[in-house]
Amino acid sequence: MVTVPVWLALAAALVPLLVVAGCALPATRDLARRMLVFAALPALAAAVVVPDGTAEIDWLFIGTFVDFDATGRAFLALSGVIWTAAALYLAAHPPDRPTWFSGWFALAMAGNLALCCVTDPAAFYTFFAMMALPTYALVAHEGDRSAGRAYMAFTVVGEALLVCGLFVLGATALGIDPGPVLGPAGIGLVLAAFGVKIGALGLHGWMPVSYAAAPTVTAAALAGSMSKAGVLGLIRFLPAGEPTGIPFGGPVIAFGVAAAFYGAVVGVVQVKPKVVLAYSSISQFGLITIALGVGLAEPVAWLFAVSAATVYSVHHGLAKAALFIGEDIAARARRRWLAVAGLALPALALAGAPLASGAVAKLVLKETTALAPGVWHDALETLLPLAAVGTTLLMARFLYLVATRSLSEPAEARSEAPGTPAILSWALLLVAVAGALWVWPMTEVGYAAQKSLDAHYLWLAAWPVLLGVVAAAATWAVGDRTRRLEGVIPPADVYAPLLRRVDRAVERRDRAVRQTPAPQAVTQPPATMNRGARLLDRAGVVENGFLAWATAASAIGALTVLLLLLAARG
Amino acid sequence: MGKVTPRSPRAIRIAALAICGGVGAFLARAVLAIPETEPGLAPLVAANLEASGVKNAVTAVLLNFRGYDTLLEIAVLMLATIGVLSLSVTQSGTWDPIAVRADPVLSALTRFLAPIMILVSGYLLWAGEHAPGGAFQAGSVLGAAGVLLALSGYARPAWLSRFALRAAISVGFIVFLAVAIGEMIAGGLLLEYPADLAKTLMLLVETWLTVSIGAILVSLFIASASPAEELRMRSGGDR
Amino acid sequence: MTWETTALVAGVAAPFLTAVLIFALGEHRHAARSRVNLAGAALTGTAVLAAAAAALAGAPDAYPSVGIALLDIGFSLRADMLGTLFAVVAGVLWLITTVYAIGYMSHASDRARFFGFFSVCVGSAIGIALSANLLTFFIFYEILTLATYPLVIHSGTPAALKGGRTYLTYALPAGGALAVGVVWLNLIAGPVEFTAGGSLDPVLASTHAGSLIVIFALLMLGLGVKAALFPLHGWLPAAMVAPAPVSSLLHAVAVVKAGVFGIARVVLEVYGPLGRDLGVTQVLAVLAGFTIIFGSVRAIAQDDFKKRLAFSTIAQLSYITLGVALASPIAIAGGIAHLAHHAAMKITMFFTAGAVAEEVKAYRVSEFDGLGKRMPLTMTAFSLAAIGIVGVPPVAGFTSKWLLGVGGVDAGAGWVIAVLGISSVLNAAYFFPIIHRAWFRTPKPEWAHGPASGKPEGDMRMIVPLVITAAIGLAMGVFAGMDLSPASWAQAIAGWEFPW
Amino acid sequence: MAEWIMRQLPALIILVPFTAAPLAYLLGTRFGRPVGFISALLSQPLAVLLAITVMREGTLRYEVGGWGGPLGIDLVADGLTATMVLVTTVVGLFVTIYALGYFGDRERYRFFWPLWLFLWGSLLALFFSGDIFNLYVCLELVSMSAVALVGLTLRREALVAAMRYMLAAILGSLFYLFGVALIYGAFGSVDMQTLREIVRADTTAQAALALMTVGLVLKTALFPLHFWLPPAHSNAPSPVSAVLSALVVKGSFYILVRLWVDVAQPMAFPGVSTVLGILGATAIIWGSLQAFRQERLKMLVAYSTVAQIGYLFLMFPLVTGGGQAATDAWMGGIFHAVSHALAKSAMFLAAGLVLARFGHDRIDGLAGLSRRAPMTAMAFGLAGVTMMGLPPSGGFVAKWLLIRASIEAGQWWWAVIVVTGGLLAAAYVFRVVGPFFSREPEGIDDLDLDPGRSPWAMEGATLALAIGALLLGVLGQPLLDLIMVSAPALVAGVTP
Amino acid sequence: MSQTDLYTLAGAALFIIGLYGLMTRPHLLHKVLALNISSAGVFFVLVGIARRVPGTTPDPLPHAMVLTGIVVTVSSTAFALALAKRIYSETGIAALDASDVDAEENAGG
Repeated sequence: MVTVPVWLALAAALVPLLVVAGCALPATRDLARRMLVFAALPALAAAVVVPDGTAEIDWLFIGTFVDFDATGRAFLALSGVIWTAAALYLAAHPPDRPTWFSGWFALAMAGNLALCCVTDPAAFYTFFAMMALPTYALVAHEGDRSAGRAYMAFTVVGEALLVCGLFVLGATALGIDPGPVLGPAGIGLVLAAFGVKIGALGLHGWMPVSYAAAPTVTAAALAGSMSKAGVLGLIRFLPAGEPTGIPFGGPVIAFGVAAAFYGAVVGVVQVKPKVVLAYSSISQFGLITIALGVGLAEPVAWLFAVSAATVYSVHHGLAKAALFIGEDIAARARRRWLAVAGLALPALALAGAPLASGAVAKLVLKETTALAPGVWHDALETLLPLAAVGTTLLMARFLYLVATRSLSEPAEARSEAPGTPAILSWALLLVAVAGALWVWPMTEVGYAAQKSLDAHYLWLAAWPVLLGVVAAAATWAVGDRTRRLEGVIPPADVYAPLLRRVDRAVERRDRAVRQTPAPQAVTQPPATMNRGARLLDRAGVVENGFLAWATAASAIGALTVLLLLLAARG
Repeated sequence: MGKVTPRSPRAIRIAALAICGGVGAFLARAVLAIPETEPGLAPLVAANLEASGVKNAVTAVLLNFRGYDTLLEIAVLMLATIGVLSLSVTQSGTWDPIAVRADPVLSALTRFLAPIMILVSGYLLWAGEHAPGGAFQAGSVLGAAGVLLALSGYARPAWLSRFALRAAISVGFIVFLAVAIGEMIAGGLLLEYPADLAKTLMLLVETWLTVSIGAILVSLFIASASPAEELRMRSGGDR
Repeated sequence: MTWETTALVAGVAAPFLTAVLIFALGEHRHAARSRVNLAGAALTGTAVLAAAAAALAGAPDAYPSVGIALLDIGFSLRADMLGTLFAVVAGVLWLITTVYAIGYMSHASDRARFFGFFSVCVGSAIGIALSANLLTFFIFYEILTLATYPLVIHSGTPAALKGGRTYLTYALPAGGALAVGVVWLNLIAGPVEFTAGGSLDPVLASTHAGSLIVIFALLMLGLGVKAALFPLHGWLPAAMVAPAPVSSLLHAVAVVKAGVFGIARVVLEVYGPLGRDLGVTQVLAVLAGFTIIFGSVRAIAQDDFKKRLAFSTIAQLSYITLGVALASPIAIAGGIAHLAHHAAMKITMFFTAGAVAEEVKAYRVSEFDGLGKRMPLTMTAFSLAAIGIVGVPPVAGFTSKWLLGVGGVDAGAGWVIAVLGISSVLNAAYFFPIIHRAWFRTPKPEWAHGPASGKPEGDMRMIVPLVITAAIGLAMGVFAGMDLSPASWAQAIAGWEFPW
Repeated sequence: MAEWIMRQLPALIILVPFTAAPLAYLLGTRFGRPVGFISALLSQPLAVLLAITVMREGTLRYEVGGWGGPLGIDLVADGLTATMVLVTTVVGLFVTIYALGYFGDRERYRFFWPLWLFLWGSLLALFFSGDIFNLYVCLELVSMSAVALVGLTLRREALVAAMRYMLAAILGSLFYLFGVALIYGAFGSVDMQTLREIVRADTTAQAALALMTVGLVLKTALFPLHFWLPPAHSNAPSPVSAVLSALVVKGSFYILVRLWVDVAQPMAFPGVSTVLGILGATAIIWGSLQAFRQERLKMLVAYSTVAQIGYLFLMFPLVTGGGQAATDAWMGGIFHAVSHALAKSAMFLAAGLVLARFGHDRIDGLAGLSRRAPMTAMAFGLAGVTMMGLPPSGGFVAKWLLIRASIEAGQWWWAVIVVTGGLLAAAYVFRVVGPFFSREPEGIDDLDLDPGRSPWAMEGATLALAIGALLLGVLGQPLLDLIMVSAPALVAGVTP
Repeated sequence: MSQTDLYTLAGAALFIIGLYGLMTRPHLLHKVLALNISSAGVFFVLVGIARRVPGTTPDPLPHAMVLTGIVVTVSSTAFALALAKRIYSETGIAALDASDVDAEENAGG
């Protein structure tokens, strides 16, 4: 039996680049766009067939390490599914300038898939950038420059932070001791950098606006797969079970918790379904952050944390993608109730209702938080369920908005009925959400899945959801009084004023530039030159003195006397 | 056109006086310090006088020991002549005629004096070998004769562009060079007179020098005479 | 004369001979001149590549060299790894630029003068690269200074003449300082041959510390002008009045790189460890760091495209200076690699500037809206180069930045990381808007449907070169790990440069 | 034959032009030109032969008349002499070629050839002379032929300039002669070789040295005694200007060096070297400033000569200390004289071409020269490189040595002067060269771009000189070695 | 005060007189003559040097120098005079600097 070489994973992951090339050449455009649907399949296949292992490709970049393990496999598989689904949907409902869009789409896809296969900082950063920057085109495609700018600003800063952090890690990887200051700084930078990608609290400003402004497929890919790259990054580059990470543990957990609730609170008052989803992402990533924080604080818990983060990412990614796609389908669907019913599945899953992937994921998460040090242990015991309540509320709010959109949105928004591929992609995602974690080949997942079925855990999973549903129902019943709360917090909450100011500034500068005429090259000579000229003239007068015979002769005589004097002295 | 001021402003004169006084003082000091006993080269010259081929020490130095100086000196003379000629040509490159008043007395005198002067110059030339005299004295007398001829209209500026006069001007220097080079070809060094031929060769050189010097003096006179006339025409008798 | 030394001499002599021939051909024989020029460039390229091969064969202690006696130092050339890297960059890019220039100048006047002096500039740049000692270096350095002048003021407009004057007022005093420095150093240390790891006797650090510091200052004063080190950078934006090929090859590669290359030679191969012991390289590094930030900030404000590129160049050059000034082999490798990387990327951008100016008469960033539709190939190439400068992988710019950053950690200089991070953001701030305008803004109506039907987007003699250079820039990043890539080459050099 | 030439070499070198001169006069214009050209060609191999011989066998001594000093006069050729002879011969050749085209066979310039050949010969005689009185005669020959050449055009300015020059020159010679007389009075000899051994500090002799120095400084036009140079050099016909600036001033400078560094060194008295150095420095700065403010090209070039002469005099304060500094200063000073000779003659010849082409030499009227007369513009520019002392050029090598010398001697201020002078030179050179490239005033574009009126030979000669000056910057080492051949003890202390 | 000193001092004096004249007399003719006086002074010095050792035959070398010097001086004087003359004929002024010309005479002339 032939063994599949490991580097094949990377090769497979980069197949979408062919589509990029195809889109660039006029001749092959249409073919390339048709092939886009299959672009991620090789990667999926690789996720299945390529065995664990490492391979060095020394000629690529500054030497590249392909390292294929359970984690990478999981993320590769996730990304493969999400991108395929997104591509399917794209095939059904292409935006305007489809080739243009497909090119960037494929490029981001390639980056996202490829970064799952490498572990050395430089290569990871390379693919990370290959994913993150083209996404700008995907986000801003429908012409919302403000959102695009927000995305780009955060991304660029994130990339900068990341590269700085990776410098330190890269040096460490070469056996250089970064020292007492740079070492921690590196970890901090990496946390912050990937924090941007996963919309960690304080770095989340781009997420709501981008999700809201982006076409559905972009949002799905972003939320489902690309932001997960941040999680993978954290897994890859945080100090795995090393003491250096311990001091970061506490703060990270705190941030996670804060994000979990902040996202829920700010999310429920939003009026756009996609924004609600964005805030749910923020809060969900908070949970993942908690897991990783525990892993940092408690080196022994690192492996648990990794699998927790992985599993939760897969679960959340699939669910979130399903929600975004479903939201759009619902907008187009004739029989909307059916769509809403479909949406309920991922919504419940996210909330962590029993029998859904969420329950399993949360269980794995709990395994980790159980190892949390000191006060955190008990705190998390109580906080996680509450977070689940929050999530439930968010989902309820989301479903409510989707269901009642007709009241708020004009009908022509549902331009054309959802195409077959769109339905197909949604179905694929729903199936994945429902089934993925049950068939997952990781032992701890399987174990967790088992466990999630016995009564104790069923109840544990169920009550926050029930509580949330009740609360949601209550608010709905109260009705008008709560209506007032809608939209009190704008998307991008604390960042909203800043973004607005930046937008205005840019507008102003553009206008200014448009008005200023081309600069004139010729300039007047400065006054100093005139003074110089005057001095020169004076020098000229003096020189004329020298040229006069009398002066000259006297000079001769004077020099004679001087030299004769010297002669007489010497 | 303006008259040139007789002398510079007082300030300059005072400065000049001071400077010259200073220089003078130092020079006096210097010349007074000249050692009284330094014999110079006199003994050396005396010792080599025999070999020089002439009896007069000064002539020996001039023509033999330091003949090279003399060679260059002739060059200076010829150079000056060419310079004067170049300065006295008109823009067209020729010479204006001298306005000569026909003067019967002068021409008669000339006819009588010229041959005598030529004779005298011949004597001076021959005398130079043992007594003070020689080519320059002879040449100047010859030149004087030429000037007389010019004044009485026998010699014309047109001559200046004639090959004959050019030849007369340069023959002295050319012969001198020829002798010098000849000696080199003969196996000696520059101006190294073979002992036996020294006297003859020097006489040869001296003779032709006399001719040249005469010719030079004449042409100097003619040449520098002409533009003055031209000027007098133009500038209406300015002093 | 072995083939190595032949290649060595040919590499330097060929451009000068080309210049002579071009001058001799006169103004009107355009075809002949182009042929001569291309032949000369091709010959030069081959020769420097051969020289590089020779260097590789001889490295690190048996470099082929050739020279004649002059001022008890000698006028001598040597093919070493560091030198040939720069020589190859200059030589190969010259060939490409020649093609470009022939296209660009196809309507200009005084072409004989232009191409003649252009060849002289390239020749002296290669001479600088292959100089074996400071005297030889200085000679070529000053030839370069002078030969650039006629190119800067080529258009002959008052503005151009003014730019030329500005250029000279910076360059000539710098030359003076350099001269004094070199003479003085030569006095203290005897004939200074470039030697990996520094050629100064460590004893001098104790005996002549003061003088050596002053000399270093003088040398940096002299080299800093061409390297556009703050505050000696003022001439570069002013020199942008020059025709595009000049800005491209000279003000992005040959001239400015000559400065930083000289700094590299002095810091690495003359002072070596002494630089660190005397504390001068640290100062240099900080100055470079400041220049990086300064240049990037100034670039953001520029609406004139070439000016923006110029300030970007100012910043980027200091990456190289910073690299060699940091006491770390990795950083040195980064700096040296950037010598080649920045060359490929920045020349692409100036090519773009020229092509755009010629084709659609757009000179200011604010006129670029939707240009990507009108000149897709050009703007693709430009965008690649731009993200490379920003430091986005896999374009070469990232590779050198990566080495620099890691090197900074290695040298224990955390601030370097900060500088790199900040500059990345700033670079993005002045390049991404251009890309955005070109690709994401709605084009003028006449551009909306791309280049006129059936016609190329511009003179192909200009488009093809810039596509090639962009591809080179990309390739140098993607295949950085390959044995003969600039990055690997630089790492090899750094290995010898940094034995201490 | 061969060994005969070897034996007679110094005499032959002098005799070639001295024989040609009277012939050129005798045969008149039509034959004057070929005579001049042939003698110029003949001199080349002889000069090269001399250089090689001196390089191989050291000092050459030729006893005129076979007497030998002190009774007779010796021609002596050491490294310095050979160098000066070589540069005189080479510059002479190109000036001759240029002059062939410049004067053509116009009758009124018939006297150029004899005068020029006399000048040439007397310069060579001067460099060879081993006798201080003979030097006086040579000086007079040089001065008078030079003055005559200045006045050749018979233009008013030229005549007045010539007069000025004449008076200065004669006065200088007289000062020198007075010195010679006193020297003879003190030591009873005028033969350098003899004097070298017997001179000692002595009231008379030192006064003599002072007088000679003043005379020679006057003839060399060192600031502030430069009053005669700018008008003379700028109003002379261009080939003459070239020779005056390139060679004639170097003649008196050569004697000065001979005295102070070589023959009279034992009785040199303190202070003078400093005075000369300071005057030199002032000349550099002042001359450059004046050059910068000139309106006419030839005036600018003439003042540039005033400035460049200053560098020669920086040599004196630097040699006094002896040691390596002295060696460098010596080589630097002489080498500067050589490279300046080449470059400056190129500049004047270029200026002459400009005059011939435009009928004027107003600097502001030179716009676009680089297209109307590329070779001329190129020649001027390349010559400018040497003036600025930038590599690769003889000027660079010279300045390098001077800077090194001043650092060695611990007199760094001279180095500052040298660098500043270079920058000022750049200022006035580019003031001329800049407009070459400008297209102002409008309409220059539609000027005909034909290669130009001036015969290629003239442009070629000009360019050749400029390139020669340039090549010295890279291939100058042999010349430096030649300069050091049997150099005076003071500067030969350390051989490079 | 020996005979030599007498001659040499006289020579020095003549030299100075000539120098003074050269400095203060604007007219070209005067200048040329002044130079002649100075050279005469130098020749005096030489002659004085020639016979300073009493009793011995006079030293011929200075005499030779004087003779050569005279010829040279004569030549240069001739040339200088021709030059001055030509200047006068071209410009009407026998002086170097315009400042050496009387203004009021200008008006009359």
